[in-house]
Amino acid sequence: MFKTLDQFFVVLKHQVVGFVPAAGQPLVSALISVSVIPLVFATLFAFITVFERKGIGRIQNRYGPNRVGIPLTKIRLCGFGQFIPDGIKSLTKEDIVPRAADKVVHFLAPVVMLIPVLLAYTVLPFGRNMTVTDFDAGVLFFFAVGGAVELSVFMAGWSSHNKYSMLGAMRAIAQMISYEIPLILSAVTVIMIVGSLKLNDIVASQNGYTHGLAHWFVFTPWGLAGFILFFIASLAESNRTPFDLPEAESEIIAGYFTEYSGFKFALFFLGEYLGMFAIIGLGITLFLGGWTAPFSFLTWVPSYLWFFAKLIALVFTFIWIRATLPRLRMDQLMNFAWKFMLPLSLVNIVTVGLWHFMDPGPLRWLACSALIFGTYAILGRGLMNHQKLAKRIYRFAD
Amino acid sequence: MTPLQGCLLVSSLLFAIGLAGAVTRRNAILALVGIELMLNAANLNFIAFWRYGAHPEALSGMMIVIFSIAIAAAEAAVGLALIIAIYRHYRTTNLDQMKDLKG
Amino acid sequence: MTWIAQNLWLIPVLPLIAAAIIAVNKQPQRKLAATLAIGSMVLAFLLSLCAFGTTLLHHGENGVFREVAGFNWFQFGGQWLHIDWVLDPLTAIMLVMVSFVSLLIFIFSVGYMAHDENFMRFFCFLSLFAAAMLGVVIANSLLLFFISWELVGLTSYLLIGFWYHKPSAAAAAKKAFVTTRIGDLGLLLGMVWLYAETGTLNFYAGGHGCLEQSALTTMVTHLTVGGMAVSMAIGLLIFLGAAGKSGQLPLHVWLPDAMEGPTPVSALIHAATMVAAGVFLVARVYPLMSAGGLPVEHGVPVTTALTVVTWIGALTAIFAASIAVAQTDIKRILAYSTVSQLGYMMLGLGVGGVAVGMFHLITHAFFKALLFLGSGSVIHGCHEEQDVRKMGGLKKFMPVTFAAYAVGMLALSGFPLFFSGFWSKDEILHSAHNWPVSHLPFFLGCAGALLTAFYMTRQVALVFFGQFRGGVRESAVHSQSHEKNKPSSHQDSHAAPHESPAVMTVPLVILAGFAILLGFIGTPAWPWFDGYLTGEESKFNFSKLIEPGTLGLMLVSAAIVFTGLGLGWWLYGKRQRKTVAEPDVLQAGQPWIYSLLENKYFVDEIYEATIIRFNRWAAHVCDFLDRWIWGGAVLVVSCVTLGFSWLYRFTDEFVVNVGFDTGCESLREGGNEMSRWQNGRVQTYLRAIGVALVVLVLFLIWGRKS
Amino acid sequence: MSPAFIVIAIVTLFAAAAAMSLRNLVHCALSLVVALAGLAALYLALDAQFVGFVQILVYVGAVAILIVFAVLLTRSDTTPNQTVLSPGWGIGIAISAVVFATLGWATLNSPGLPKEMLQAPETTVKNIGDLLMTRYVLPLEVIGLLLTAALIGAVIIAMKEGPQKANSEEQQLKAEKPSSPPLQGGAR
Repeated sequence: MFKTLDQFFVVLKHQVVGFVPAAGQPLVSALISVSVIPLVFATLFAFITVFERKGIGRIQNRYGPNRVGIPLTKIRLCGFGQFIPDGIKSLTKEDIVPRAADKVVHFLAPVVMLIPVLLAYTVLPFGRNMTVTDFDAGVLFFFAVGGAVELSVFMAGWSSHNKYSMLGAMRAIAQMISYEIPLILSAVTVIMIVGSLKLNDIVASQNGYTHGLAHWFVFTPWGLAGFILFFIASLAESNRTPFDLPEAESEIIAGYFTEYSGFKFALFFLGEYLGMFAIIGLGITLFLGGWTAPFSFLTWVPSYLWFFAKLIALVFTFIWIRATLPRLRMDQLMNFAWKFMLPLSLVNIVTVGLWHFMDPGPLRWLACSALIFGTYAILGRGLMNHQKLAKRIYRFAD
Repeated sequence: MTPLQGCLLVSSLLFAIGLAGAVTRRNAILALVGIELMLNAANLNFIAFWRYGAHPEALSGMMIVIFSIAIAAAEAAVGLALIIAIYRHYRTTNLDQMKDLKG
Repeated sequence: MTWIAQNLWLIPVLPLIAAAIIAVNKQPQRKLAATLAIGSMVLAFLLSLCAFGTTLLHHGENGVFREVAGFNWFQFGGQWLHIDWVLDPLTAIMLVMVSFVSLLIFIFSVGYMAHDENFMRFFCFLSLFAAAMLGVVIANSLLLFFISWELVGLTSYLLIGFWYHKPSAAAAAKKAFVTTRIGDLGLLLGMVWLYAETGTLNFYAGGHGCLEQSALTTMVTHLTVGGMAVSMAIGLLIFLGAAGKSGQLPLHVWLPDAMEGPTPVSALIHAATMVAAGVFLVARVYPLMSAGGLPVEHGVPVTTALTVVTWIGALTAIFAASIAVAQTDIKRILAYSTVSQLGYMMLGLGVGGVAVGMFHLITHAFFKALLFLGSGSVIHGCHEEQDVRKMGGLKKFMPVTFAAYAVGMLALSGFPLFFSGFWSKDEILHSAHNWPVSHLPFFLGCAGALLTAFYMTRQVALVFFGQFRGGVRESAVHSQSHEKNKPSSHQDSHAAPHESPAVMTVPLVILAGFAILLGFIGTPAWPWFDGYLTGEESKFNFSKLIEPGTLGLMLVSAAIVFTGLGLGWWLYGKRQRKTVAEPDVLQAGQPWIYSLLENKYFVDEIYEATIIRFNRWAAHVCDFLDRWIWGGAVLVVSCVTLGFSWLYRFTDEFVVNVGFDTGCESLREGGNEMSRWQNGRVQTYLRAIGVALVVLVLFLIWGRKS
Repeated sequence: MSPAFIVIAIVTLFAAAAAMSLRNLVHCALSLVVALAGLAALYLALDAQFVGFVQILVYVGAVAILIVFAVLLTRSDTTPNQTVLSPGWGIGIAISAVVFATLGWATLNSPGLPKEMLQAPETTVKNIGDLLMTRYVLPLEVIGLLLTAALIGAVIIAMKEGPQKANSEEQQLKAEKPSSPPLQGGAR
């Protein structure tokens, strides 16, 4: 019974495809999966926006949105209908394009933002047998299409001829590129262990239990370090606090989409959140065992539920961090990327090599953890020493 | 016309476009872009010959393309850095103005 | 191999190091210099004592104790050149003597040179000299010997010319250097010849050194020009060197002039040690000298070389003694007496063998150093006055000096029984007396002894008795002493002379003690020294002393000495001269003899008239040759060269240059042509590349087709 | 010769032509990106999946950004009002035309070209990696060295020249910071 529940959507899709003639079957199946993904994640996005607002409200000790429920009824699901008026507002808003702007690029930017993000979902395994296309080089594909986001950011910043947008775009690109390196390097550790770029293989290699505990990579020293690195890098990749300089209202007005409004702004917003979900999904797949259950006695729960549970948990962590941590300065951000994350992830790769070649046992654990934590301590101390409590020096652009 | 010849034609046309751009545009960056295009045309050639060649399982063409892509990346980085340095020196990126050796 | 024989080299090296350190230090550090020099000397002296003790320890066991150590210096051709040193009684006794006398003289000169501003230089030279002298003493290879020998010559040159601002001093230094060079030429020749004959320069090398039986026999049997043995020829050559160094007859002229140097130098170098080096050399190569001689009944063989040595020594003794009679400069008198004593030593070597000569050398070293230091003290006390006529009556001014000086004088003139000079000289006379060849040397020696006693009495009488005559010219002397920039020890110019400080008198007293005591190690009754050198036991028997030959001879020489003393006292002591200007007694009596003696037999003038003039003439001839003959030849050659260079220049300017110019011109034009293509425009190059690509492809295609 | 191939080829060529001929440099860069993406698609169509992804990753992700940054740093992102063509551009066009003619002619009637493509070979990432680690390990090392050298060299070259030129303009302030991360992107 749980089996059917687990494979419910797969079976359903097969049924639907079964109706059409054999010629168009691959096309139809592709269409189905391609159309399902935006729907699901758009809904998730809508839900998450309200969730975020309410959660931040709770953390900051105020009410979030708590009025709007289902329209035209008296039901107010403690404000969880809030996304409907928001959506309507943003879709019906007037779309202003500056006169000086480069019209074509200004229009193309949000599209270019959205398409690669949606493409990235095609390789994520949402559940058992629930992957759209399982590329042999899935991880590579993910990162490749992820690279296009920076381009869209640049297009947005440049096309609206506005120095704040330009600066925001510059900052965003610099930040994304800098943090993409630790991101990829920490993913490389998993690839080294699994020996394949195929995401399903990665999940399968984590799908096993000893003493009831799953073989998630996060339960190994290098996996833990890699996961933390990946997590921080994904924070920066998706321009979330504390790395949200490029689009923070108080920094430069709203970064690269200052000149956007209405539908395009909504697209950017959507793109941001979908990108965040995608990266979190990749993180789950790489380190948190994808759709597998943490404990052997919980395997009866349907796999996609596990995936989305982990997804929402991590998103909540993002929100939590956003409500908690202050924002970094630009130079601090860069220093952190190049002087802390990069060396640590490189050391992490070395550690994985060690892990691979030492035979299992407590000694292996001890050596790897010692290596990682030693490096961490040294680098951390170095950064701390680097910026001692001293009078801040203001550097002005000459 | 066999598909291989199609590929080759496309690549040679790409090459010609790149060459034309590199030769005619005044801006140094665009000359660099043209060179990149020529490189990519060569890559396309390699891929095509690997795919239609006698021994696709040897993967040699693919290897060469991977290496050449890496080299192209390095070349682009250094070339653009050079262009920036030259720009700082001459205040221009015009190819026909940066012709004297000492400035 | 005893430890000390291994490390004998330390003895000369210590003063050398001291000299080096003093030389590199910055100038006015008198205390450091004196401490270094004296300290190193003390160490050297202790080591010498240790060596001496070693020889005493091994004395009498299987012949002469002799140990050789050394190292290989460098290799030329097939064979190694050794630097060796030898430890045998001869070396040991010389070592002790040299280091001890030098030590005392160093101490003395601390006081004497106290006010010279070149104090450090002086001590540097002194230490260097001591090092060289000790090197001479320990040398086993003739080469090392020669090196040290030349170093000794150099330091003597430096020290004679120490006050180089005095022209006389500079001239004297030059004279000494040149004259000794003449002798050294002989030595060098002998050395080379010796090497050519025996193939080694080591004296003793366990059986095949050049002084040992095998080499000697070959040299004796091997004949050379005029049918004389090689050994003899080499011996004569080497003796020429020795004569030069220790002022034997033809080459003695430099020694009196050498008194221009500071008195300690005169005492150390020109009385005690360096001049003795010649004697020591002869003693060292004595086996060579005496090789092949037919042995006579007691001891000494007679060979041509030794005969020459004897005659030269005897002549020098009498000759110099006679000159000393008529000198007025206190140091010159001593200098001539030194020459004559050296003559005695040579005589002793010739007739009596090593022991006799060396014995006199040792004793003489002590009492002559004593005398010189005494004269130095006198000069110091009289404010740099050296003329005996301007002194007098110093007995009451400087009693210690007087006592010491008297002892030295008596020892020198050989006062019987109690003074070392008596015994050593007596031994010489004794062995000269029974020299089989001729008796003339004996008589010459006796005459010399007489004269010696006479002039020493004269000197002492003039200097110490009577009353002081120098007061009147005191101020003049004083100013004079100022103008030669050697500040006098007395800024307040009081007339009266004064006793010297303890640092000068104490060495005098010590030396005086030795001058008395040393005699008793070589009396006929107990010839310990002889035995020590020759290596057999010497036993005490008093009967030797009173056997007729010895006793008679002793009586004779005692009589001679007394005669001399009495004569001197009668002529000079009894009635003192009153003024400075008043002529000498002899001068009054025998004017032309006196002038002859006063002018030293005109030897310098003779040399001036003969050798030096010839030299000048030869120089003129060479100058003429150089100026006209060679000069002309060179002129012709240079003219030819000039002509050639003209030719070359012509071709260069009008043939080569033109060609090159045209070539370069065309090159430049070609460059211009090319540079129109090389115009820095990248895209031009790119186009060229494109064209080249097209051409290449076409070529490939048609190359394939055809 | 599948229709997809033809379409992608045409798009690519047009994008390349645009990249070479547009007046505004940023537009050129963007259309270059399109051209490169099209090339990646061509690779995919030729079953070279890995190379295609690598192409996208390197060119779209890094080189394009690099070029864009260079354009901005050299202040040439505004449309120039005078001509964008260097003198003697006619000759250049002619030469490239001749080149294309030669190559195309050589392509069209060269006899020995294989007619049909064989069965698509098994090209997993795994055996690419095996080859990289076994047969092509030396080139791999050399490439790594080259990339490091290029990275350092680019940083050195693009660095500020020193105090005497530091006061010139405020681009230089930005000149160091963004020019190093894109190089990293390139070196990936």
